[in-house]
Amino acid sequence: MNETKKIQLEYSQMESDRMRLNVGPQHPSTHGVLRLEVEIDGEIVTEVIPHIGYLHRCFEKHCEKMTYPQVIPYVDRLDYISAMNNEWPYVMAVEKLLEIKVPEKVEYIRVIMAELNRIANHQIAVATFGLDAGAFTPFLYFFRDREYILWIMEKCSGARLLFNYFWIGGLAHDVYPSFKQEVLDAIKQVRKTNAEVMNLLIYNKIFIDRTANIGILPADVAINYACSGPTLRGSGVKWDLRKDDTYSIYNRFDFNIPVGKGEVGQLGDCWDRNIVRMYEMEESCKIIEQAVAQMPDTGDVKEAIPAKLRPPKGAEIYQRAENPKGELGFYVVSNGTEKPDRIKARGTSFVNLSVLPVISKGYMFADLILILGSIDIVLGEVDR
Amino acid sequence: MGETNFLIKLLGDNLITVLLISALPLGFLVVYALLAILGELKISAWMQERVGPMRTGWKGVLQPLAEVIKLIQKEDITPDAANKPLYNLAPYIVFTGAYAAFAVIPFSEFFVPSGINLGLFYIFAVGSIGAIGIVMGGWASNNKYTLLGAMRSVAQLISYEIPGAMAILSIAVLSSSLNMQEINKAQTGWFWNWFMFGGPGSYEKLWVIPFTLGLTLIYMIASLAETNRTPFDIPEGESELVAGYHTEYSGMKFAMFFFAEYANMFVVAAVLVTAFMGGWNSPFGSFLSGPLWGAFWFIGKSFFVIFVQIWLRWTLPRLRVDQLMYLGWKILLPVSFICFLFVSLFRMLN
Amino acid sequence: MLANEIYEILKKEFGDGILEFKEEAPSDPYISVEPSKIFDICHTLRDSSELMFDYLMCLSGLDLGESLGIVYHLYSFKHTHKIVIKTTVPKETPTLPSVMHLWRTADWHEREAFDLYGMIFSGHDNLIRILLPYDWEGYPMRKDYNEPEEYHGMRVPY
Amino acid sequence: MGLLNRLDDPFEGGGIILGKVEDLLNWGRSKSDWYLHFGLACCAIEFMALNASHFDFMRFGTIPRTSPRQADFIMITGTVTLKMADRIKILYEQMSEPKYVISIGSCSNCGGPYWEHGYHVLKGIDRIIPVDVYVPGCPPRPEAMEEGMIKLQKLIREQALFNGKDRIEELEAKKALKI
Repeated sequence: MNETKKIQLEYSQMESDRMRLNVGPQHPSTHGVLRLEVEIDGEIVTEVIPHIGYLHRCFEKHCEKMTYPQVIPYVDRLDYISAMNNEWPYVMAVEKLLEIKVPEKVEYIRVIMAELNRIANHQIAVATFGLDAGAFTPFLYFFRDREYILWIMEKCSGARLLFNYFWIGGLAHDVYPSFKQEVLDAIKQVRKTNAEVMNLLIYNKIFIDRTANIGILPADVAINYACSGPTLRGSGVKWDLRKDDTYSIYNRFDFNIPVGKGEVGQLGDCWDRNIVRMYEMEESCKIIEQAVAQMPDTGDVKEAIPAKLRPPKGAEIYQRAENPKGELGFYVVSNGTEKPDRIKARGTSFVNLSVLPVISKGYMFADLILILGSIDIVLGEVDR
Repeated sequence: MGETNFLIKLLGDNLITVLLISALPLGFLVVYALLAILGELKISAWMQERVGPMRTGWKGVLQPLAEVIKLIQKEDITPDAANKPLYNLAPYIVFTGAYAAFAVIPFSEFFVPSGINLGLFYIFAVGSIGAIGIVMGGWASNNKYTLLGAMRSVAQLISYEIPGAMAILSIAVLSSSLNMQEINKAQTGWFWNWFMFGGPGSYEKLWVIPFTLGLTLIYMIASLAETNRTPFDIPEGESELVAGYHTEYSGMKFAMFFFAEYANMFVVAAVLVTAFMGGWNSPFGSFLSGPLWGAFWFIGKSFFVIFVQIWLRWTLPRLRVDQLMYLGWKILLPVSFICFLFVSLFRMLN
Repeated sequence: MLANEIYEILKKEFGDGILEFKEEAPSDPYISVEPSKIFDICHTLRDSSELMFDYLMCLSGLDLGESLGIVYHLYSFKHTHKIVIKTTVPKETPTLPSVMHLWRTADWHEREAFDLYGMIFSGHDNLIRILLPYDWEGYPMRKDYNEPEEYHGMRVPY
Repeated sequence: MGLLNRLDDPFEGGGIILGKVEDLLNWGRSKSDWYLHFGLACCAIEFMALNASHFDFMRFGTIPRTSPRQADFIMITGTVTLKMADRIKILYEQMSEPKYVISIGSCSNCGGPYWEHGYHVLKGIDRIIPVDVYVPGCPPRPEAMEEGMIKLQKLIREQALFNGKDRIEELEAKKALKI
């Protein structure tokens, strides 16, 4: 395989006509409205220039015009696949500014919801990655299971996709009586499908041929580009904010951080990034099981919600949390009124996408699509 | 000429008969294409825990008909920058290539439009016409995606024709004929007389069975590549090339491409059935054999092969273009040569 | 390492380039510095063996009324400590050195700050708009920005 | 080929036979709708869910196409920004007649939550292309999108092809919008 790569590189240095191809913004596999300007030499990609901003919805401007609780729905719409995980760092940031202590029960529900949403996100990530490789059926298996998770969230929050469920100091609603049982049932289904997809897709010979040894991201480059989440862990860096910069109650749970090991190809290739997501789903299941067992039944989820929200003037905080895609941070600056002075969202996908031109050079055009899929971006978060 | 067509026997050798003989496969093709489209929709739905089209007629059986009625009405766009004569001609050439192959396909013992002695050779010859149409359409559209799709398609077709042809050549050696009717007749009897299982013969044929089975597999894989089906659908790989060589086509011209793809699927299935699976012979000796049963078995077996093609499409991911070439030139070709060598040895020693 | 120790190290090395250190709950502790020295300070922060800030978490622009602010949130994998570096530039001449060649991730962050606030990062390879169209006028995140009436023939306000 | 190339110049007269033909043609068009596979924002995720096994959009006879030339209708699923709007106009022009537009979600209907301060958001896709069906919601449930699809099928079935008064008016309205 290395030999092939060498031939590809030698070939790409030959004198020949190059073609500029415009991939997107309307293209089936750019995961939204990303536009890539690609220079190809035959089938070999020699240059990639991402053009973003086709979904720039002025999030930061809106934050300046809204009060603190009003920002939460806009936060949802950043990474719309994992809205619960988005709300959490923002809510935590404002809670820290106001120095609110969140009730125990709320913390547990937040953990369960965030981990469920992490599973839902990884299901979409792996499903669309398979779709990029041409496998359509696993996509539908994952989407079938994702519905079970969405039903739980819908029963709790009233919405299917964008929840507005985490409020500052509490939650919008308490959970319903059969919540714990349904969560455990959903996990059982998730595990069943994961085992099936492992056979059907992940260890499929064609799939390994397609995804191993392409898009290799070395660990030092990943850190220099500030990649995080499965993109960084796929390169073998054992770093997870839930353990390394722990927040909320994650120190009470026992779970592993899966990293890429270069099992079928080189360390840090597309297959490694993908398998990390598969293993992370299992870890999330473990966390949810422990959280469900420890969660107190009584308690008011709204008791700590402040009536008046005015953080001290000049106070500012950068709060980050482990989004399914990586580190999502909110930099909140207060000016003493009920509206924030400035909120900057450090979009995970925005940062992870910036590494694409580096890791996709010298591979084939078909690989470019897979490399993009393996980074798992959401354009709402890239463009904000 | 091989067998006289039964229509000629029935109606005499006149113009009406000739027209009828050429029109019957077309009629069959239309019905078959509609069935195959419906089958593709329904089988994929069934494999993915869906229901598929439901609201067009009973359980959606009229869906392909609606598609055709819609496609006839669609606007026919010719891009400004396209090379108009080539652009307009391409779909018809692709379809002609697929339809011409029907001339030698033996539907039953008594119906083959033209029983020429070089049947298999003819199929491989006209099968390559499609590639010309594809590259014409892809180039004339003046679009980078279609050009890439067309280039890939031609490279793929040429590479996979060789192992496919080697597989068929082995059958020609075994049956000592290129006439498709003769090949079918050589396989009369129970299903172990099929060339897939070494052809007719006694116990000494046992050691050639692995090679003939291998050749069947090789032809199956090569036929998938020739019809641009997953896992070899890179010329129209949706995830990278939008829609491949037919990106710019709309309306009825697109329908022609669509139609030709399904026709090609049937042609390769028919060749596979004829060469390896006994053609119109009943698998159970003389049980259920006869003129009409022959057509039944032939079409039934072909549909089974098409079902396998659809099944694979919805199960496997897609290969990359260099891996496809690697598979074609470095694995399938040597293996097919080895199989051919042993089959020839077997033939020589007997 | 705690924030005030980092401040001591920087103060020793850069003297006047370091303006202020502030640490009061609930805010994150920060060090504010001279804008012209930012590249050298960041270079020290990244490469000195006791600091080793190899991870730029976030780079944000701010509108502070008369001036524009840039905030760097840094993190070290090796020592697991954080620091916030702040600097301000005047609105009329918002120029400061780029840190793109220290942390490649700053490339897009700086382009975004240029796009939304109009800061000029000298030394940046490719300082063009990133989110907004290339022919957009004005810097929308500035507090005094007014929405355009029309863009390419499309009405912008509701 | 392409009977509807000349929708702007329909046949005069008509009658029972043409009426029946019209029914058949409309039936075919309404039951076989290929859509342009085009996701913009949050609604696109719900749209993916609609395509999946639980809701199964292909029940309605729809097939995703990736090329605008082969699509019958386009679903605008999500926020349209000004940078994107130019592209959508081009895409719409590339589609072959007869073509339809379904606007999914508040953002493409009217700007949605970004209506007031969204300096870079187009407040309603109908400012640039004509819309046939609006589906409200932020994001709409998959059931709501199915309802929108049924509405569109009904609309196609009731269209006049040969006496085409309504259609002419519609086309003139399109012309007035200068697209």
